[in-house]
Amino acid sequence: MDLSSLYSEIITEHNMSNHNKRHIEGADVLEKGHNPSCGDEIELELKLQGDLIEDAGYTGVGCAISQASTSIMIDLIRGKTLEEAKQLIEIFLGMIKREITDEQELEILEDALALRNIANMPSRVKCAVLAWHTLEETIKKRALEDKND
Amino acid sequence: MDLSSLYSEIITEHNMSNHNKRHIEGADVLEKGHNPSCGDEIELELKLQGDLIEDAGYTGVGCAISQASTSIMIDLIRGKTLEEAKQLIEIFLGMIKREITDEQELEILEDALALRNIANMPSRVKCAVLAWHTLEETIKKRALEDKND
Amino acid sequence: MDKKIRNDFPTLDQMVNGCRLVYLDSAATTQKPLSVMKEIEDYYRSSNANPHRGAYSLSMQATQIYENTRTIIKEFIGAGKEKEIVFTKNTTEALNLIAYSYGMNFINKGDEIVISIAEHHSNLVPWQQVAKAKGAVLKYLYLDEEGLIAKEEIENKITAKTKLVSVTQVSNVLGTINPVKEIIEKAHSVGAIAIIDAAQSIPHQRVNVSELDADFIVFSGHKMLAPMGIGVLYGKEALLEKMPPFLFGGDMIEYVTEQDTTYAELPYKFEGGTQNVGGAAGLSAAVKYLQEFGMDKVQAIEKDLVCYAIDKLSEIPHIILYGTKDVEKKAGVLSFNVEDVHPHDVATILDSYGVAIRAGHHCAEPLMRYMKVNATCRASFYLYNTKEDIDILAEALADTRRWLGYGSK
Amino acid sequence: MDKKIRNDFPTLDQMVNGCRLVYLDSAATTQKPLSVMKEIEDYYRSSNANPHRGAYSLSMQATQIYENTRTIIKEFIGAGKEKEIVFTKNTTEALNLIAYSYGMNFINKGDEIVISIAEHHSNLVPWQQVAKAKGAVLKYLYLDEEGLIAKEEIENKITAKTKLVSVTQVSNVLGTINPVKEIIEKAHSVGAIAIIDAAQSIPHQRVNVSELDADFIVFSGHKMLAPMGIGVLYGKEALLEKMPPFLFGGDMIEYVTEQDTTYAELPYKFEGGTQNVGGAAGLSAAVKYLQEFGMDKVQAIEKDLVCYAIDKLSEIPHIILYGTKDVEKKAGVLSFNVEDVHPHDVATILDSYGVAIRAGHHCAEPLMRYMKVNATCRASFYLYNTKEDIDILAEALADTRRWLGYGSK
Ligand SMILES: Cc1ncc(COP(=O)(O)O)c(C=O)c1O
Ligand SMILES: Cc1ncc(COP(=O)(O)O)c(C=O)c1O
Repeated sequence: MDLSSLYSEIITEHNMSNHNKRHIEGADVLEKGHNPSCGDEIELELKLQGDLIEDAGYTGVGCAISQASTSIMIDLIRGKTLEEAKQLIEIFLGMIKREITDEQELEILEDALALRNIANMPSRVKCAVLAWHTLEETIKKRALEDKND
Repeated sequence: MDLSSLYSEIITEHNMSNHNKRHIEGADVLEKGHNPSCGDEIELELKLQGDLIEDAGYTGVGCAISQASTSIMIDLIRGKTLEEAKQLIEIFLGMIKREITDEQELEILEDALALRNIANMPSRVKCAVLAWHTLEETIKKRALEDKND
Repeated sequence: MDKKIRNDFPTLDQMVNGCRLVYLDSAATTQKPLSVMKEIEDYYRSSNANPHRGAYSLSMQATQIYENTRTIIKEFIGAGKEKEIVFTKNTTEALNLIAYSYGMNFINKGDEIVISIAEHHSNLVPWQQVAKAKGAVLKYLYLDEEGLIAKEEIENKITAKTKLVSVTQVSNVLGTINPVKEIIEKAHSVGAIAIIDAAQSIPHQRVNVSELDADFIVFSGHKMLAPMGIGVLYGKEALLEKMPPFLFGGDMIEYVTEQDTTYAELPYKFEGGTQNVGGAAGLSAAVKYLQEFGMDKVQAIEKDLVCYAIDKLSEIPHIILYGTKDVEKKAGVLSFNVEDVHPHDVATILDSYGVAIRAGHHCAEPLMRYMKVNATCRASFYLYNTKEDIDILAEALADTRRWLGYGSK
Repeated sequence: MDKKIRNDFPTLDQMVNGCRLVYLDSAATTQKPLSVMKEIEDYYRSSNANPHRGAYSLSMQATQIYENTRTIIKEFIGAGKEKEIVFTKNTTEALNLIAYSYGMNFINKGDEIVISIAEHHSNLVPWQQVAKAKGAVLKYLYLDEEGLIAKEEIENKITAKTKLVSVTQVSNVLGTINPVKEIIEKAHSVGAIAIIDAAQSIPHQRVNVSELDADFIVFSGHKMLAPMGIGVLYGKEALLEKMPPFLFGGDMIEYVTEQDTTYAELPYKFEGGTQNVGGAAGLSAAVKYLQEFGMDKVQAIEKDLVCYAIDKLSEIPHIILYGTKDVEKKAGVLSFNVEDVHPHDVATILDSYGVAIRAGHHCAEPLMRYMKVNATCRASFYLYNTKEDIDILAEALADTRRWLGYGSK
């Protein structure tokens, strides 16, 4: 394992910069995610306008990988629709599982590409995917609610 | 292990001859002994006159070693006092545990000497001592009863 | 060819009491091939660590070995998901886990539990406990003359009141193969769950849990070439999900506060404490050995041997064979007695010929009582046994009575 | 000399991520000496059989190996009788055995159970279960600043209502040595029983159960050079006698009828199912290794190492050490954090230097919460560790923050 490819500049900067680590005023969605085996815990906050993610932030504790991954994800989904976010999640998880390897398809992930090498570290995969699974959960719930409405 | 020293003539004859395998009319003492791991079960019957073992017999099932050992013991204690029987038990168990090795001291065991080699076969020791432990139990109980009288 | 198999099992290559060891007690525990011993040693030599707990390389390796064994087992028994495979220390623990966690929580007063009279104590005493604690009724499927569970018995005993049925697929005393598929179907038709004790079947024949549709299946590694100290509980996800944990402690929790705990997801919920990774490594090598050997071939060899043994032993005077002689209904386990000679004496005498058989009640006392015997001798076969082994057994058996003074020595 | 010890542990002689392996996670599980691996292999190669059940030579050998290990353990911990030694699969099973068999039967509504806040989940979650099931109260002994249990805490918390006290002798997080003798005395003075979790003490120091007068003592083989899958429960005869069995099945019975069972004598009553004889063989070799090495020397080496480590780590900026620095009150376990770096990242970074430490809650979440940390890093030492190991740890630690962008790399 190459440590510098794991703790790349993108990761360490997202980990240190707390620009997405904040409460979102008037958030419509709060979703907790946790990873009991590591103790990582995050709370995702989304402000929606219809299907559009107007703003997003998170609070919580965790390792650099989970914190950076959360922050990167938030940068990526801000301003996107839930549908677009869903697609990003799929591609991201596909990248981590090595099911998607096509460079062009992955391009859309932007900074999140920095987490690509995590696939080599089974013990840290859970950290990288925590935020993404949490968002996925939220989107699923909303879809269900919409159906029931 | 030498099979012929284990299944010596004394043992096989006691095993086949059922002269002690019988109920004792007017028995004063009935004591069950069992060896769950083997399934050996005997019931010892004693007819006493005071402290004297007037007659003894047994019923039950078990391997040749336990059956022969029981029969040999009964031959040995018939006509002896409980005190003498107690001493015989001690010497017999001492022989099996290899704590008593003095030939002269062991002589008193007569036919029971045939069980000497059982000490080499840990898995069969239990069979050889079953009847003796059962008798020991009886004598202990009687001593207790006498005290309480 | 036989020789080649035996080369894999160094334990068999030894002298006992001056004779070549003839090991005929594989139903109690099997010998281990070199590949299993090597896998255990390799694990301890290069990958040993506490799994699931470390973020360092060794611990990741240990985790991978452990989880990989789970996948191997899943595929070997045709289960659907890894999370349906729980490791235990043996069959006994697996059955107790079900009894404590399912039985004590989902069996109620007046419910009926049905087992067969041929159960091993491990699949019997736990159900007595559940029945007593919950006020349920423990009912038995009895056997016909051949030692088989008849259709009518299944039809009559498994009723609307039945909530749990637990039977062995192969009797460890008689070797009889029970109609478990029919029993499971009948259990399901009345809304009961069905547990299969596969301790004597999975090592010897192809078993597919999905085809059987069993709710739980249990077996022991040590009876299938693997080391002692590792066993398997297969359970359907929906059932395992609704059951509370059994052993509480490290690694089976989600969150612990001073007064409360939430539990990890399947299968970890049921795997409290440090698991036997060395045992899992050995188990994976054992399954690999069996797969490469071929389960069909294992079964064919055993059928061949039991056929031959029945013929051989039938020729010897004063030998009583128990159970069916129809080898289509029988695995490689043979119970017998020698007239006038107690099974323990038979075992001792055979041992002096180097032949290892088991004598006693085989942890199946109710079956013994039902068969009206105190104990039996049992010879059981595995892929490493040969006809020559049975010849030696037969020769020694022919001498047995003489040692005890019957006939001339 | 150090070199000579390390020769016994081939696992340590490997490269991880291009660096020499520095194994500092012995509190999770220890590496195994060659003599232990050899004993396991020897067992499977020449004596493997199901013990207690056979009247043939191999089975007698297996029985002897198994029972001999019991005697070795009895002597190692200074117990009075073989029948007070019960084999389990690990500490977790041993504690659950006590909780199910003693706790569920002898703890009543309103009774108090006292444990410390530093307990491993295995000595905590089972007591939550007992407290909930029986309506008892679970109370905690808290720690002072140094991480120690103060005298007043013992005096105040253990009262006339207390029926059961269970504490760890050495904390697996802080390495602090608890005043178990005082705790046991206090427990007995109020008529409570005292359980000692010795998983982190018996491998590292002389422990004499008779001197301590503990009612139960539990520990795991895998944390003391032995293979995984074997653990020990010591219990006083009078207590074990009055407790019902825990795992029901083969070998733990006296008589079984269709509806009733009577149980075998101690210790067999608690050893249902086929036991891990290979594990027992390995455990006996492990104890022999420790005895020949000398437990005093083990303790001296660890004290030396922990002293050195405290000094070394204190020199590194941004390192927070937890628990007392008084090595008289501390075993070879060191918890710490690197400011701004999550323990998991520390572990990953150290791993790239070949250094294996553990990061997380160490199965002691209530302690983490009490200490107001989410997780810690933990380095733990054993007889095979050296000062050089600690030098490498310290060097790697000094780099850690830079990898995450704090300071210049
Ligand atoms: C203090 C303490 N108690 C109990 C345990 C549980 O031991 P095991 O996982 O071997 O059951 C451990 C180790 O993990 C421990 O450190
Ligand atoms: C049919 C059957 N069930 C259960 C068991 C118990 O297995 P173990 O002793 O490995 O727990 C055995 C073997 O002893 C068996 O033959």
